[in-house]
Amino acid sequence: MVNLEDLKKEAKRILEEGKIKYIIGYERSPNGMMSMPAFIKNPEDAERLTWDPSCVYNLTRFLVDEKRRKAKEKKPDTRPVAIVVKGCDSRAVVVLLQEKFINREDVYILGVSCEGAGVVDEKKLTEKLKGKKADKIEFSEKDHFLITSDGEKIKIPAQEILAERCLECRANFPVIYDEVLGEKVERRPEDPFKSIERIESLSKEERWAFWKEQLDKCIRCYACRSVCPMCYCDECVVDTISFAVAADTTAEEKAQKIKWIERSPDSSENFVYHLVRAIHLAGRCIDCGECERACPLDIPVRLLNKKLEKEAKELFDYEVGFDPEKPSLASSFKDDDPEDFIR
Amino acid sequence: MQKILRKKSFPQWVKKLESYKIYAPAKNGDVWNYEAVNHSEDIDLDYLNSVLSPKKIIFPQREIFLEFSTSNDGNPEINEVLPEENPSVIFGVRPCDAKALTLTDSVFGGDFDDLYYWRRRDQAILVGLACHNPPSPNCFCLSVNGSPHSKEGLDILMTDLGDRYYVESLTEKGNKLLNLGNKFFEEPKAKDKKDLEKINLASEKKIKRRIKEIKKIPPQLKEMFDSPFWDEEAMSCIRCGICTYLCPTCHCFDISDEVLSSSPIEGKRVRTWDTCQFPDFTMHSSGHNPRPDKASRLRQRILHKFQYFVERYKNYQCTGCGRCISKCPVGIDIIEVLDKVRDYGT
Amino acid sequence: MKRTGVFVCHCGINIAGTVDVKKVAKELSRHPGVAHAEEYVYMCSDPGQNLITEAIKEKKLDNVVVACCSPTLHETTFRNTSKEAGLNEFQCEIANIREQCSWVHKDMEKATRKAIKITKSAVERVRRNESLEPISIPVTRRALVIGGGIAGIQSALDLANSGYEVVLVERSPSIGGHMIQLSETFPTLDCSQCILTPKMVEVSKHPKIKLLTYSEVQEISGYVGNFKVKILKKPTYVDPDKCTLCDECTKVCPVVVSNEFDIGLTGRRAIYIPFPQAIPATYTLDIKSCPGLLPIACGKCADVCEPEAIDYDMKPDIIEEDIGAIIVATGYDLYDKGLMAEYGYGKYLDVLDGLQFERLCSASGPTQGKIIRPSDHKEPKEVVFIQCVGSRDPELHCAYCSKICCMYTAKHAMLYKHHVPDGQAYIFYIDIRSGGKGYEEFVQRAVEEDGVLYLRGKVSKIFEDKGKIKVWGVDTLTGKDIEIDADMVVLATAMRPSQGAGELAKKLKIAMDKDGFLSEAHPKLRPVESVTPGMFLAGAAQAPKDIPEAVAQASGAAAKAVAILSQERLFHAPTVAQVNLNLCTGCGMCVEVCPYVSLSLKDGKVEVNEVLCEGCGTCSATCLRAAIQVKNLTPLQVHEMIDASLGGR
Amino acid sequence: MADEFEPKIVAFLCKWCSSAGSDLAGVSRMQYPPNVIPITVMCSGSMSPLYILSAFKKGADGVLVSGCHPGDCHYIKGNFYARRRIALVKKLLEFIGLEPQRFQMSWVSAAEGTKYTQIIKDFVEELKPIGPQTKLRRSS
Repeated sequence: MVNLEDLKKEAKRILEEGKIKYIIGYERSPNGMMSMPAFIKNPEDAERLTWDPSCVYNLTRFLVDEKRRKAKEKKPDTRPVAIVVKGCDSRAVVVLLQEKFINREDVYILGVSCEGAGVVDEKKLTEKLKGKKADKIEFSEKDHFLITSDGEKIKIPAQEILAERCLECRANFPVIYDEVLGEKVERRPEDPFKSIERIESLSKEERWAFWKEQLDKCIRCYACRSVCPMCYCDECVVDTISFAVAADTTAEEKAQKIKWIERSPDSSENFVYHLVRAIHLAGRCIDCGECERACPLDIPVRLLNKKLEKEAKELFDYEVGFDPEKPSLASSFKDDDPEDFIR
Repeated sequence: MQKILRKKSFPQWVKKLESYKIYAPAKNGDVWNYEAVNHSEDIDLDYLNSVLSPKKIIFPQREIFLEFSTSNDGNPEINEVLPEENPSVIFGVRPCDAKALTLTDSVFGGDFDDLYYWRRRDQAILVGLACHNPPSPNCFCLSVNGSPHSKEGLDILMTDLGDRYYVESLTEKGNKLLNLGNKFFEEPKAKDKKDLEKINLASEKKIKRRIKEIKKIPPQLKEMFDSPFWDEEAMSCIRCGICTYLCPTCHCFDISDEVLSSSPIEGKRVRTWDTCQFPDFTMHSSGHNPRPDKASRLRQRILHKFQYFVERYKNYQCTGCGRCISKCPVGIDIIEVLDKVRDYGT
Repeated sequence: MKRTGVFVCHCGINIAGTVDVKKVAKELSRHPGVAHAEEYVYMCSDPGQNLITEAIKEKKLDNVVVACCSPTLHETTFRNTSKEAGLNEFQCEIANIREQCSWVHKDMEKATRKAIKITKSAVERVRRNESLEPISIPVTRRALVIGGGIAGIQSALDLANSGYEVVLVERSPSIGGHMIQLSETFPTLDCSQCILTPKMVEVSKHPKIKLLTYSEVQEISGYVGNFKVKILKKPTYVDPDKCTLCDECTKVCPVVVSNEFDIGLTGRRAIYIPFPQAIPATYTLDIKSCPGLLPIACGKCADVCEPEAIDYDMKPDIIEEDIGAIIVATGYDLYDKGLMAEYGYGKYLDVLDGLQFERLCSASGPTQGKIIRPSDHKEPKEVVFIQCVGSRDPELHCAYCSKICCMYTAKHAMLYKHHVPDGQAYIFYIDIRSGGKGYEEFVQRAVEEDGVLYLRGKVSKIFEDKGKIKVWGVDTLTGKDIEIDADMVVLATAMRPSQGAGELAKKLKIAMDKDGFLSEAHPKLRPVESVTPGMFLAGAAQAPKDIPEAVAQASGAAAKAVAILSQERLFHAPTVAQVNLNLCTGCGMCVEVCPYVSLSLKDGKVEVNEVLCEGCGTCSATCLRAAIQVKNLTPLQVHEMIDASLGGR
Repeated sequence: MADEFEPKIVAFLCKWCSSAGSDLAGVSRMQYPPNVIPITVMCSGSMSPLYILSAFKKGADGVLVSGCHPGDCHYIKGNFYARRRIALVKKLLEFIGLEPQRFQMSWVSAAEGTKYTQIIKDFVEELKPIGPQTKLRRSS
């Protein structure tokens, strides 16, 4: 079990040593039981850090911000940033390294074990508590969460309120770290692609009806894109204007911006946006599920990524985010990649 | 005009409104939203609040301004497209969302009337539903000149009294609607009025969240434009558009040409929602972006709502619906931010 | 908006018979940006081209589309026409409405509609074309040949005789390669040394050839026409100019090691000459076998060297060369003996590989051409030859056929019979592959005239028994088990790429196939070119091959190199990749997929070497940030072409 | 009687094999339906998934991507990357319920005019019964 005091102590130590710029971690929200991202600069603030099953966020998203900020600074502080990562998040770090977006020496990785469980699905928990307000949620003995609600403590089997992606997780322990807290607890999902198989088993028209209903809801707030640590492009296919403008860019070059997708939330545009997003993340998505969690309209966008994760595994034996030295899915091939679909 | 409507008579009243297009909250999965209703029995007013406010009906996310094409002789053809003349009734509007429309009214009205907005707005009759329980744990309408039973912006306010609704018509439009279902309404008795008062009082007490001393905030914000405060606060912002797209008072938009075919030319000029939270919102074609980072964009959102809008329209551009707090993927809480603003430097 | 001209060709009735060309021109004249559209019976004729020229001038056209036959036929014609009229050649695009339209359809209305879309699509493309000039590169008119075997020698001589300077680099102390080890060559039974040594001498005497033996390519940079090569010259500790070949040094050298030239059948000293006809004719002190120079442990050789040719202080030298074209002829090695334990190789002295048997047969070999057993120096009376040892064995060894073993085994058996007429030669084989001029006749001669016994089947076991080597096998034709008490067994082991070829290939950035042989650019049409422009392949480095094939490929490679070196400047198509540095994040995925090594990362951004880029666009589809695209077929152009192809009814 | 549905197909052909193969079909005067508008790209490896989605959005009833046979790519290995990328796009499109017939890939060499002709004939025949593609088409 992760001893929270150890995490705070380690955080305090590295901040005091002055070798770390700041720590990206979790802290308790003043409202409700969910945690929120914390950015800790001062050693005395290390006390604020927390680690519990409400730490759903994939904080590696903030490494992207850090890189952008640093690029703008005239005299950048080149010290590494420390980051608290779960198993899944650590794989995002691996992909960022693989894509040379960050350097290993720029990040100090504080891994935390998911204790063989994972993080909660806030909606499932709300339903479970039937209107009662949870104040606190903690890891308990094996496979259980301990919830404090109105001063009362309730033990709930983790399986019942775990986020869906945690139920399908194959890496609930950090794969890369400088320091790790907690023990590695093996928990093999029975079926890592259960959520996908549910959709796959539908008929073609049922699948279409499902996705049509879901994607027609999209309001294109781009929270799914914005929350994703892999969506770090400076210019996105859905941006309305070219960001690649320099002093000498001509009007003609500016006109080169292609409108692949209109910003109207129409069916075709929503579909193409979500399909492009999925393809863009093929071989890069580590299934942190943040896109789906962030969606204000509950669109199961994660399933599109998960589908391609499944195909990458089955067709090309490719697994994302375990080896930063490996070539990416899209920049490699095997002579015997399947081609039975080709005429 | 004040009336009582038995709950079982509600669908019958709605049925009388067949000349109107009817909107009401509808559930899709776990998500409530305002949708067009075909059968009066389908209306379910037992809901908390919708993800998107009824703003989306008056000010749709995409609106066609005009259509253009090349005719057979090669000359351009342009046709203006206006919203249909179609009177509508929106049921189940929460007081905060109704108040929000009075705020967008000032933006789309004033010196220049936005034809598209007003054509929909003028034809819409807003039937409100007072909040018994706060629809969201993050409701804070009381802090921003609102209340769970506010009548502002509504044509009719309904209050659930258990087996019946207390129905109060507030405008001519509202009266007309009640008259259409005249026979279903009863006159309120003293008990009804007493029940109403009790419920209104209780519902106010249930709202837990407050912005304290909100009056101090606008002048304080004025001093904080260049403060490093915004950098700190925006650290966790991910620059998505949730807070603004879900906000009932946000009203920014973009106008663009959607080309369906370049040969022969065929397309539409459309208005779509836009948000100050997207980096391309303020991006100039020169490449300069006056709001280049998350901090300046978060600041814009707060300042627009609690300084600029107040200066111009003497009102907060916020009705305390709590959507931006509940749906923020990283837990940014506008109440917390404003609390810190008020106490900043003290 | 740019002014586009559209010219629709009737091609007699070839197009006009199925496509309403007048309608195409009329429709296109209404297309946005089209300032001029006309049709004519033969656009490629002089009057047709004149129409284009005049229209360009009179209507002040910025670009033109010619709707006609396939671009493979007249793209150059019309680009030249446009150029003569003052446009950049890339301001002309072809709409293929013949091969891809009029010739494959009969319905005039539908074909016309399709032709209109194809032409509009070309208009949308050409309007967004950049004006480009061919990329011009200067050429260093010198060649580098890596490997001094027969292939390398042939390439070097061909290049030198064409008048170009050649640097020939050989890793070992002498050129000659494996061919100099051979006794006679099939199918003529010429003496191998007799035909090779004149060529070796020619190399050493040729004024245009700079021979660097005992040297290895260490580093290479640059690109076609402009390579910079660093070559490490290892110290031989003997000054070849002073050495008189008196051989006194070897007499006093106390060290005896296995002689590579005789594949261990004999020994040599630490100071040695690889073989009498070695080029350069000089001695080499093998530092690995010498008892030591730092400090000098023995010093006997220097003591006896009268001309004082031995210099213990000789240092490695790095030689830098500017090179225009490179030929890689690194040859082959035989399959590693250690891997063939099942045949008793290395365990029994009388089990030999093919090259050892060549040395036994050779007049200059350890036995002066007498075939005797290494174990007891007796003449073997029963000799078993086994083919496909390590070849054609995908499970355990090499999947491929080593190609030459059938022939040299026949030769070995024949040579044996010539030396030992009363002996018996058996050959175990899978098939006989004797494709080649005079090859089949040669195998027949071995069977019919020399009585060689061919047994179709595999050998299951070899073991020593009472001074004999027992060979157990099966004759799959008769189904009988066979047991031979052999005096000697000769294994036709597989050919492998020579040791170190892989490392060299990495330095040169030449691709290797799954077996480690160097990959040609195209298996049929570009068999002597590597994928990297300016680098060519010769000999067994590319695939197992016999001498005439190696020589032919070597000459072919030389001719390809001459095609570069004969130019003062090279021109390269300018439709290459370009990077938008603002969008590039330096992930390097494009670098990984580029088939031409034309991309590299510099300061966290990708950089295009325009000379190496062939414009395939794989980088562009791989890039996650749309930061790289190929000029004149950009995503925007494709986007507009899709639009034009689908727009309208 | 209503006109028979004529599917609109966009075919992305690599310049060196498939486009040359379609030229050969022309030279040999083979006949196939005129429903396909060819767009020549340099290599199937340059096919961005956006091109495919864009074609469907702009109203294509079918999209074909055709490249050189494995090992024959003019650019050595572009078609191997295409094969991987296209496989994923195809799986994804099927996952959201697009008819699998609508998106196809083929290997057509410069010598395979007959094969190209057959592929187009089959493609058109397979699309006719399933009608217009409306799922991804821009409608308003």
